Amino acid sequence: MKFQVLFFGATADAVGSRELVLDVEDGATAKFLIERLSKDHPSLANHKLLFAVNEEYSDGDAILNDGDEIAVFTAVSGG
Amino acid sequence: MKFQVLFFGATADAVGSRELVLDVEDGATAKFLIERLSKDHPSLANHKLLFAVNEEYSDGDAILNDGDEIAVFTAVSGG
Amino acid sequence: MDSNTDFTELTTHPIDITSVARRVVPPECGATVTLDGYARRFTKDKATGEVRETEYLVYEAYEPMALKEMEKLIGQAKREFEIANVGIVHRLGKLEIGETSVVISVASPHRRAAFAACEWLIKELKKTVPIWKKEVFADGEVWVEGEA
Amino acid sequence: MDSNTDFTELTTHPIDITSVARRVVPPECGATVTLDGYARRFTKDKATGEVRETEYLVYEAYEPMALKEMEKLIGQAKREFEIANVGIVHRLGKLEIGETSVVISVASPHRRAAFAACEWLIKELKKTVPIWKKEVFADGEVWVEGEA
Repeated sequence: MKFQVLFFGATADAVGSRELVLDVEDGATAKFLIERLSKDHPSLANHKLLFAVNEEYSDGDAILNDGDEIAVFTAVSGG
Repeated sequence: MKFQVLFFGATADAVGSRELVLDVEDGATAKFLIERLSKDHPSLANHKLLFAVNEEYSDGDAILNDGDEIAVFTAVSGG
Repeated sequence: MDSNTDFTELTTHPIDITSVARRVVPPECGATVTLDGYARRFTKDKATGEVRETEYLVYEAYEPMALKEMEKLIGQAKREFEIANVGIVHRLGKLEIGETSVVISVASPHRRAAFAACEWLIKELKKTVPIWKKEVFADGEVWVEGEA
Repeated sequence: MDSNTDFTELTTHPIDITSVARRVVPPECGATVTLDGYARRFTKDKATGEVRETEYLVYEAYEPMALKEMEKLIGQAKREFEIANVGIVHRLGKLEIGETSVVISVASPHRRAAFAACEWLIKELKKTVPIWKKEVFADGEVWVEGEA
């Protein structure tokens, strides 16, 4: 299964990229995805992470579907 | 004793003037002043009137001093 | 006035909300709350319930006293709320429908105080500041009398 | 959106408060409450209490989701408060100190609801709308992480 994964602000800095396409096995969750990313980008673990799936907030346990757009970011600080 | 009396909005319309100089006996109050004015301008009595003496709110019973600036107006409606 | 960024103004010119809001900003604050009141097209007669269409408004003030009363309100607001600066500008003369009649901007370190103070200031201004509004209709006009 | 005078925008250009406040005005309302947030010069580090001087800010958004979340907030505000129209504009990119980062304008027939809704909207925006702020200091920079 392929996903587009978007990063913003602190997570984009940690990953060194604003967008990755990842290929993972069926049944993977957003949390699983982050665990895999954290191996290559350990500073991700310094942040409390939030997830969105297809532009909606999601907890990290939702099972992903092929083609989902995932976003991984820290608690928002707009305003 | 001479006073300058100022009128605004509805009271200026009722009196037909924005400013009058009135001459009354010592010890006169703002209410007394209005009673005198109401004889010539009876429509003043259609309004609940407020008073200011020297740019400060005052009740109508305060005794006026020579040279005071009196203002007579209806409840305010700015904003 | 406690601070020289507080201000009160009466003007016969159109009021620019942005410039009022910007004049109250001190460097240690992050938010300004602004009340923008304007001439509405439709008003309901309180006695009859009838809705009338206003053509334009005229505001008139006892100018020196109005400025004093606005300054008193600012002083009182700064004692009662944790706010930094306040600006109040009221328009006078003829206003077309939709034009701004009054702007009150309050800057404070914490948003909550700015909201509370701004709401208090407009409520008090409508009760105490000697300014009067005339509503002009197609078939007549009336000086609005407040409830104080 | 229930009404086509509600609006949400993300922009890299300076925000004009007046034009935001004016776009929400319906003819039956007489007041608009506007929250204007801006880049402050001094910020206190929540952990250390140390006050730092910011040189400038950078805001970044997950743009389509940020617009959706702002629209959700407007929908919810219009269900919970008696308000007519809401406009929310958030600035993105680099902001100099003192520049407006966000404007929320709420028009309502009764002032009280506009104050309450505007205060609720900025509180919720800071919790849910995916926008991030980077503070840049003379000696470093930090992406601010919210409390949600």
